[in-house]
Amino acid sequence: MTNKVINDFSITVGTENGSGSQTSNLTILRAIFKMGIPVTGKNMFPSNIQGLPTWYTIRLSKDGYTARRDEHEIVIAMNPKSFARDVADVLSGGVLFYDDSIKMPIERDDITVYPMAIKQIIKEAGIASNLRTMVSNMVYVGILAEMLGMDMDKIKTALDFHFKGKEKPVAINMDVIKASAKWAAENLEKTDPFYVEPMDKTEGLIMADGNTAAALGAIYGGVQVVGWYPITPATSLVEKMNYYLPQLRTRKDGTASYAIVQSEDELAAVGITIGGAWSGARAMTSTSGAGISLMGEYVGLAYFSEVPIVIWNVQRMGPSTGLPTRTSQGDLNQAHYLSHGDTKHIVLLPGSVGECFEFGWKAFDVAERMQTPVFVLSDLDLGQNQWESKPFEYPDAPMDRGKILWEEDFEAFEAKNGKWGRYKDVDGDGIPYRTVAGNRHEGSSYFARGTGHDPFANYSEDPEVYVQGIDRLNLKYKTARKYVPDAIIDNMDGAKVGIIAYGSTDPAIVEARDLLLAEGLKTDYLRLRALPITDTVEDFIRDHDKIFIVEMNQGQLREIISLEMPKESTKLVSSTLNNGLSLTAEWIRDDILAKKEN
Amino acid sequence: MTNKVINDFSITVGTENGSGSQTSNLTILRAIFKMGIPVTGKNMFPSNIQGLPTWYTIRLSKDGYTARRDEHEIVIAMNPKSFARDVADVLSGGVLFYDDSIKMPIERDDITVYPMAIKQIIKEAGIASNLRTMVSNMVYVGILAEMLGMDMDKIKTALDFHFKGKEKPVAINMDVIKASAKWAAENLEKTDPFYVEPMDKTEGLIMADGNTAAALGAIYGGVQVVGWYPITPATSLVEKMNYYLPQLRTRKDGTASYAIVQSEDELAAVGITIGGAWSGARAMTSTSGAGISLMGEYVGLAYFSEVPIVIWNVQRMGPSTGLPTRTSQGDLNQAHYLSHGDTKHIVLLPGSVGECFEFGWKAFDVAERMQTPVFVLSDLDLGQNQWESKPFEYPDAPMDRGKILWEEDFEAFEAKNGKWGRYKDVDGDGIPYRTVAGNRHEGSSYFARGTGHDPFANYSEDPEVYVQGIDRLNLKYKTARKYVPDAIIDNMDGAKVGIIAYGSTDPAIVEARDLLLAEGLKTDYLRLRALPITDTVEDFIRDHDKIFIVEMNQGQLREIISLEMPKESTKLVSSTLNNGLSLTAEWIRDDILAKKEN
Amino acid sequence: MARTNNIGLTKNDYKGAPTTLCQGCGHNSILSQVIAACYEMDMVPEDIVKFSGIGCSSKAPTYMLKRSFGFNGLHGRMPALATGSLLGDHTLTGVAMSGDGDSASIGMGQFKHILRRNVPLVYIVANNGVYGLTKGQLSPTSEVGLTLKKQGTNQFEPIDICLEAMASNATFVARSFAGDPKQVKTLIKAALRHNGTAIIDIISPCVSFNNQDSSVHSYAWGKANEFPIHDISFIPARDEIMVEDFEEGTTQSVTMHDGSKIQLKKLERDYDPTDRISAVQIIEEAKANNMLLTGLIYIDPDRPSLMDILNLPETPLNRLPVEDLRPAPDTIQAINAAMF
Amino acid sequence: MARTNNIGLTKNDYKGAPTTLCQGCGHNSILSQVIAACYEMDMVPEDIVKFSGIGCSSKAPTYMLKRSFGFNGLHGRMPALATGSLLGDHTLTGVAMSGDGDSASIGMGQFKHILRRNVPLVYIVANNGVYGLTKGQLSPTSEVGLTLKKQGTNQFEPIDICLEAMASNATFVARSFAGDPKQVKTLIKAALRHNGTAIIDIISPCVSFNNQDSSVHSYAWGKANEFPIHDISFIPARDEIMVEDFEEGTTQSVTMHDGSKIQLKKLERDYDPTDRISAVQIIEEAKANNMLLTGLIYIDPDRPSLMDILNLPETPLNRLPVEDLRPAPDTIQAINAAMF
Ligand SMILES: Cc1ncc(C[n+]2csc(CCOP(=O)(O)OP(=O)(O)O)c2C)c(N)n1
Ligand SMILES: Cc1ncc(C[n+]2csc(CCOP(=O)(O)OP(=O)(O)O)c2C)c(N)n1
Ligand code: SF4
Ligand code: SF4
Ligand SMILES: [Mg+2]
Ligand SMILES: [Mg+2]
Repeated sequence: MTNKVINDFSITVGTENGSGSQTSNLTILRAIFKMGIPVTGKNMFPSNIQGLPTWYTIRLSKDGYTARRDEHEIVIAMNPKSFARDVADVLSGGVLFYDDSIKMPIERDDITVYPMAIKQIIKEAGIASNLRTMVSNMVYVGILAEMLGMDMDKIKTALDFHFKGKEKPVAINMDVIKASAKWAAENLEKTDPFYVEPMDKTEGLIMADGNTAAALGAIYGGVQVVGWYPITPATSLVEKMNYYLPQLRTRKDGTASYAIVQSEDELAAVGITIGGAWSGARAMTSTSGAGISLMGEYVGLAYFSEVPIVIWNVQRMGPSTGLPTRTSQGDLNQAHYLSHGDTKHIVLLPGSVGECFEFGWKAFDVAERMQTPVFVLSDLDLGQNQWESKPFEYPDAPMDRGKILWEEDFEAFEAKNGKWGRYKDVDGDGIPYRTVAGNRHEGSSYFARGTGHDPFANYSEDPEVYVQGIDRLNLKYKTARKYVPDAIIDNMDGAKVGIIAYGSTDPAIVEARDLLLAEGLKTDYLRLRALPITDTVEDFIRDHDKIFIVEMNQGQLREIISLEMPKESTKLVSSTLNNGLSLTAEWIRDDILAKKEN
Repeated sequence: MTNKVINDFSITVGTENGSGSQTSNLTILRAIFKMGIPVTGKNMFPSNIQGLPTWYTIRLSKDGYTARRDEHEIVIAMNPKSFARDVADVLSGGVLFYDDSIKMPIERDDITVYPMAIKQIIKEAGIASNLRTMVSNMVYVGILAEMLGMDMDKIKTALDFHFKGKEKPVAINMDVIKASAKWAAENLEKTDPFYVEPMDKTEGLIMADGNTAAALGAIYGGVQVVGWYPITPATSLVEKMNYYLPQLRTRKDGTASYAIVQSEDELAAVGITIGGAWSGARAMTSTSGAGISLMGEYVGLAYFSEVPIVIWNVQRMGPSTGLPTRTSQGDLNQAHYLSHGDTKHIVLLPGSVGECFEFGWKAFDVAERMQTPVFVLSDLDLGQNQWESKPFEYPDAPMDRGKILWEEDFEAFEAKNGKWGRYKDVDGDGIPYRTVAGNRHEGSSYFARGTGHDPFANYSEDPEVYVQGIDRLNLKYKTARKYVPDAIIDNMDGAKVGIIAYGSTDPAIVEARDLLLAEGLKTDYLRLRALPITDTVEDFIRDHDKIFIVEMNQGQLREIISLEMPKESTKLVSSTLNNGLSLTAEWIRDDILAKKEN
Repeated sequence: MARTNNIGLTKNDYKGAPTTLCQGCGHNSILSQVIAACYEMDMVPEDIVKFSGIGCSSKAPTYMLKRSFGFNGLHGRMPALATGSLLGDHTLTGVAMSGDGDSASIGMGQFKHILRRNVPLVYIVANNGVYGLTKGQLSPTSEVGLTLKKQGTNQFEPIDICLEAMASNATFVARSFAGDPKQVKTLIKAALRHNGTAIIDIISPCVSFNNQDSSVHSYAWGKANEFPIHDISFIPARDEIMVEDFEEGTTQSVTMHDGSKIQLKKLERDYDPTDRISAVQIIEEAKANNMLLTGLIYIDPDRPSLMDILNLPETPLNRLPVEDLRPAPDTIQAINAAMF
Repeated sequence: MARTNNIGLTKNDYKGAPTTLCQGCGHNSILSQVIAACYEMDMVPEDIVKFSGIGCSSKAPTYMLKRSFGFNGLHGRMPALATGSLLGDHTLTGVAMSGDGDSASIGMGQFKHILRRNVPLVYIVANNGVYGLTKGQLSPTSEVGLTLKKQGTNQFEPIDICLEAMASNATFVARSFAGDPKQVKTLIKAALRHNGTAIIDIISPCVSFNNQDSSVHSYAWGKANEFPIHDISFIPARDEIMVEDFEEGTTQSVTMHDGSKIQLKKLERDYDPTDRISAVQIIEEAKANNMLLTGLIYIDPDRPSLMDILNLPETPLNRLPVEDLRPAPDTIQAINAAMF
């Protein structure tokens, strides 16, 4: 037997979707997490409800790397439909666990193979026949636990969490797990090198998905009006709001401080959102792909009439319906420019579950401050998978409601600034003062519209009035640079090469930089967190000879930056892969090395 | 009296919309045209039906310049609501004609002023009282004709045309015109220098608007299925189709070779278009602004499932509803990238009424050849105003139906290329062979979808299959460079500076180049006619030190070219104005001169 | 001195910018009746909020109630905007103006779904059977056989706004005629007090593009073929109801959410607008017989509105204090603990 | 050897890819009946074209009629795609499958407007009162009181697909139940011969998210509450109609456009599906009484379809020769002369 490999390998489980295996996989993930081992789990599922092959990959990394890996040391093969592929996928020197009722050839002599007597174990465990299918996936949890040396108490903790402390299902599942572990101890002889051992690297951390984080962030950001329409992978964002809002935002008198409407489609969803924001409520919607395309016209209206809305796009693979259960960053360009007639929008780019929470509330502050739509671009990987995270931090700043005038503000405002006009630039920053429907002050009202208007919101077709209006909008967009979350830079001493990335690729970049360092290439890293780009970004680009822009699309950020900084554009190199899977550190390393000398 | 000014000035008529003045204005325009004088007319109208100020400008240019000018030597002021402004707008040394029932001060001593006794003339002409308002606008036609020396026969010709030869209205209007001319001869003393005199510069030319030309072009291109929804300024495109199709495309048996459906909205319009094209009919839609934004999702589907549709966008001012009766080029970027998830489209850019006709048919050839949506970007100025044009030319090439397989083609195809697959790249140009619904050959059918698919149109979530598919689409887009209308270049000996422009700005560019030459600046001119850009464009850019890209938006073409040619991007200078009015040569000259040294 | 209403405002306080619609356009008479109704009901203009889509009809809100907020949204997508805005401040009274193209064509989906949600809103469809603003195309409410200049003859069955509203379980469905200003005004008054979406389909002739005498959306046709199903009057809640208030001949009285009453006097036939089945029947009948039946076709004053269902506080959302918007700092521990 | 039909095809020739829908999903039984109907009607698979939107229901076309062209379009926007495609080749028979979310929510506008145009299309709404593919949200056809796991309890009045179809003057309106395969099949056969849009609203239980016995879209509820309004049978045109063909008890027979006949046998009550008023009434009644009334609710076999109105040639548009597409060279002079 070779040297032990401890806490540093990947496990992939191949099952059928709709078979309940998700509970088993999360149990493994959570138990490992509670053992203090850095761990990450990725779900690769088909776009249907039941019966198709689906995979779940768990990566343990004692060094704390949480990006996806392409390789799996351990494969648990439960699905005859994907069996051949699953067997082939085991890394040489790795391990295959498989359901022994699958009678298919296993032609590999470079791996360890453990059959699992699933049916027999379930039967012997005395599980009532109506529950058998439900719990049969727990067998591999037990066997794996035994063979890797997982802590049974932590498994119990994971199950308690999953079943919200309900004793009966926990007990049934624990029984199966224990029986399976026992069966493994009695029937399988360990000949592989893979082990888990407790560490202390997850202490103080939580596990959460980005959509839950975003929902909670929005709740702490005071979200009030939400129009939405279900679409994978954005659905759970609002569903989590529905779950947490009653407990966090019910008023003392029992009424709701919010209104969520599942609308008939995305055109209505964004319309409701705009209406709510126009009346001064904090309003948002959440969607993906097709949903954003449908919102184009309405977003143009919000832009031109300057209504502060927040739109979450939990990105999936396009074009069109694309691969709706796969992750991508393909909508950056669209978010930046959405709608006809020369529009440009603010885009926030959360790079972690923690930032999903943070931008969840901050997006409202930016939107209301800037009086314009703000897009927040998450993705399926960030939104739906479980990530380790620092605990969510309570907002460190009071709400910024921006330049809003209520009844009591009018007198002082007009005394100082003269007659108020909805679209008048008073402060020279392009941001006017707004009133909202419901303000009862005589003279606070105005007529909002998508047509040309003057500073007093009167209809106008005058060419000069039009141009002045657009100039102010452009000035406002410049002002936004001061209000969006700034980029975060991590430098290595003596690096000449820079990497720019954003969103869910962060863990892969972090790891890739270590890999590149091992190849002798030092890199500085700027993680972009918003558009428009800030001075920080411009300086970073100017300060480096060559910049790799890593993204999961065809090079959209490189395009956007090129336009902002044409003089620097030739040193921007795209490193892109967009195949539905989150990037791996190895791929980034190889791609950057290959392009280094060009 | 100063020297005579002959055939080289502008006339602006200020009236109320819905008052029937359009007939009078067109009569003047056409009569001048028939006198052989290069002439152009621009309508500046409000976004309502009746009662608001509206202006019509006619420019006569013996040198053949047909761009809009900002200055008006002659103003005809018929509307009290815009009277003050109209008076102020007369160029110093110019002429004001006004309805003498407007009793408002005229405080100018640098112009010639002619009151027009409209009411009196109408009354004396013995016009039945129910027709008086209708024909009262003809008075200024008559007076103007007399004072400028217009040819009465040509006026009659214009009226004959307008009233499609109906004698009665022609007679009534001619009577008023003659009476008015007589009144002018008797009551007004000519003290201004402006005259029209016959020339021969319009011989062999026609006058038409771009929407009519596009409609006819599409008809000669074999248009068959049209889904559309009314929107200014695109409406008349399909309405003209409705007008001409019965006479040009009724089959011998009396049935229609086409199907036009006014749908419930633009989402349906483009859906119908895609359905028609997918069945192998030549299909198009036509819209503007908001309509395009609504089509985003469906265009993504057509792109990804590779359905050849044609979308005309007769552009108006955005963002949002913007200035719906003003012209712009603000949707270039949108057309190029429309939809989510990294899409890129072919865009044709007609620069004249003749090209509206030409691209009317050619767009189908490009779409079917490339199996992808093709946008054709016209604008309000090109689409709705009357332009001098060479006669429409019958298509100089047979229809290109692209790589389409019918029942009889299958055997030979498969013998040569193996099993057919809808998305298989057989020729290495990225363009697969398509079959269309209705093909009865067994094995010709496939299931089209917006989701991931393999070369045989089977559903696939496989990352590699996906990437291969996208790579092929990108290759196909490269291939398109060979099939789109190439740019047209006009060089001046020894010029170092280039101008790139497209669409309706062409006359202004042509004139501006002469003005620049007069200032000592020689320019070469590339008129872009399509995206993707071709080798011609790349060479032109490489060959010049500095390139001005003139457009009516915020610099969208400059952005697109910068991305294609990052190395050259710093020499691209934007010269843009987007205020709803078509560009003037003077503005372009001044802007280029101002930016020349930067 | 100008006459004032009970809250001291003149009619002028309810007016808007000068109309830019055509002279004689039915929409102008409708908007006058909105002005009159609000004036007579002593509405505080600041308590009203206006919505519209795109079209000549949708321009109307600019020409009324200048002291109210208003939003001229997108073609066919006004209902969503109104829904969101009224959620933001449900103490406002929403007044919306739409067209037949705006609501029955591009807006069909939103029209139906705002009814499903029963969002409190006076929803007027100024129905001229034509697209006015885009200069005379056929609309989904154009009758079979209608011939328009550039369009030819319509051969598709028209959509009936009221029948559509009934199919979607609307709680207030009325039809009227711009040439019958008194009825229009009364219906608007009742609609202003309805706790739900109040659809008023008003035949509103387009004098520029669809006013031939033979057209069912013309003045002439309307004048000749209007049959009111009852004589309707409205008694606001604050006016104490005395026996005398029951006008002679009143056959039915419907009590609104706020205590206001709609009184109906029988004309030719008995008609009970609280009965769904007869409402559907009478619409079908009118359709079959080519009659312009006008009046309150259906009302259900009691179905909960969206605001009721969402359990909104008395204070509107847009005025809630920050304590109601941001959970207290101590809650964050529990949330983090609830993760894993 | 496998059994064949009159044109020599086996049932297998009508099948599609293996289903990836859940075991027991109502949509699976519907698609089996489409297969059976086409097989029994001796349809040439190449003469059929399939359409759908997005949803579990909209996946169904993949699992049937593999030899036919098909287009899985956008969520809610199938009708436009089908309209265009059938205009491109109107000799094809269109079969469309949609869901309640697809047609009654995002697709409401297109659903209504394809009916207005009467585009010949078998339009099946596989109605499970829930969003299946996105995992269990409330749909506009969910009943008041329906409680779903992540969604809480529905409080909005459900949309009735058949009533909506009637309001929009549909020419073929039927309701059925996936648990009643025989009726489903017969209705599909009739729909295949209808010269217009044939709406079949089929209650199709979602076993994963909405199959509680109390739910009106469940198998249990359907089994317990289905009341066929008649016993329906279909006789294709080619089968010569003999007197004997009139099955015993036939009370009414409707002749389709192509000569096929629908025969109706009376069950509990008299019902005439060619009468609009009773159709609307029976739907309202069923609604009021919480019954799953199934059968052919309404039919008008004679109203012209879009293809009739557009005066299309016998040869489909996609096969017209180039002479029909490009006017002759000599026409261009006249056109240029007609400019100015
Ligand atoms: C998305 C979109 N498509 C088309 C238009 C153009 N448009 C403006 S108004 C209108 C129709 C208006 O008809 P209707 O609602 O009946 O109002 P009316 O003018 O007759 O009162 C159309 C098609 C638009 N503004 N937006
Ligand atoms: C524009 C758009 N929005 C949202 C979605 C996500 N989506 C896919 S299917 C579906 C609902 C399907 O429900 P239904 O039509 O009832 O079909 P079922 O799955 O219940 O058969 C939704 C919301 C989408 N595909 N496209
Ligand atoms: S065009 Fe018709 S609808 Fe529009 S304002 Fe004029 S009369 Fe009214
Ligand atoms: S989720 Fe429901 S609708 Fe979808 S396949 Fe499964 S049972 Fe059918
Ligand atoms: Mg209208
Ligand atoms: Mg459903």
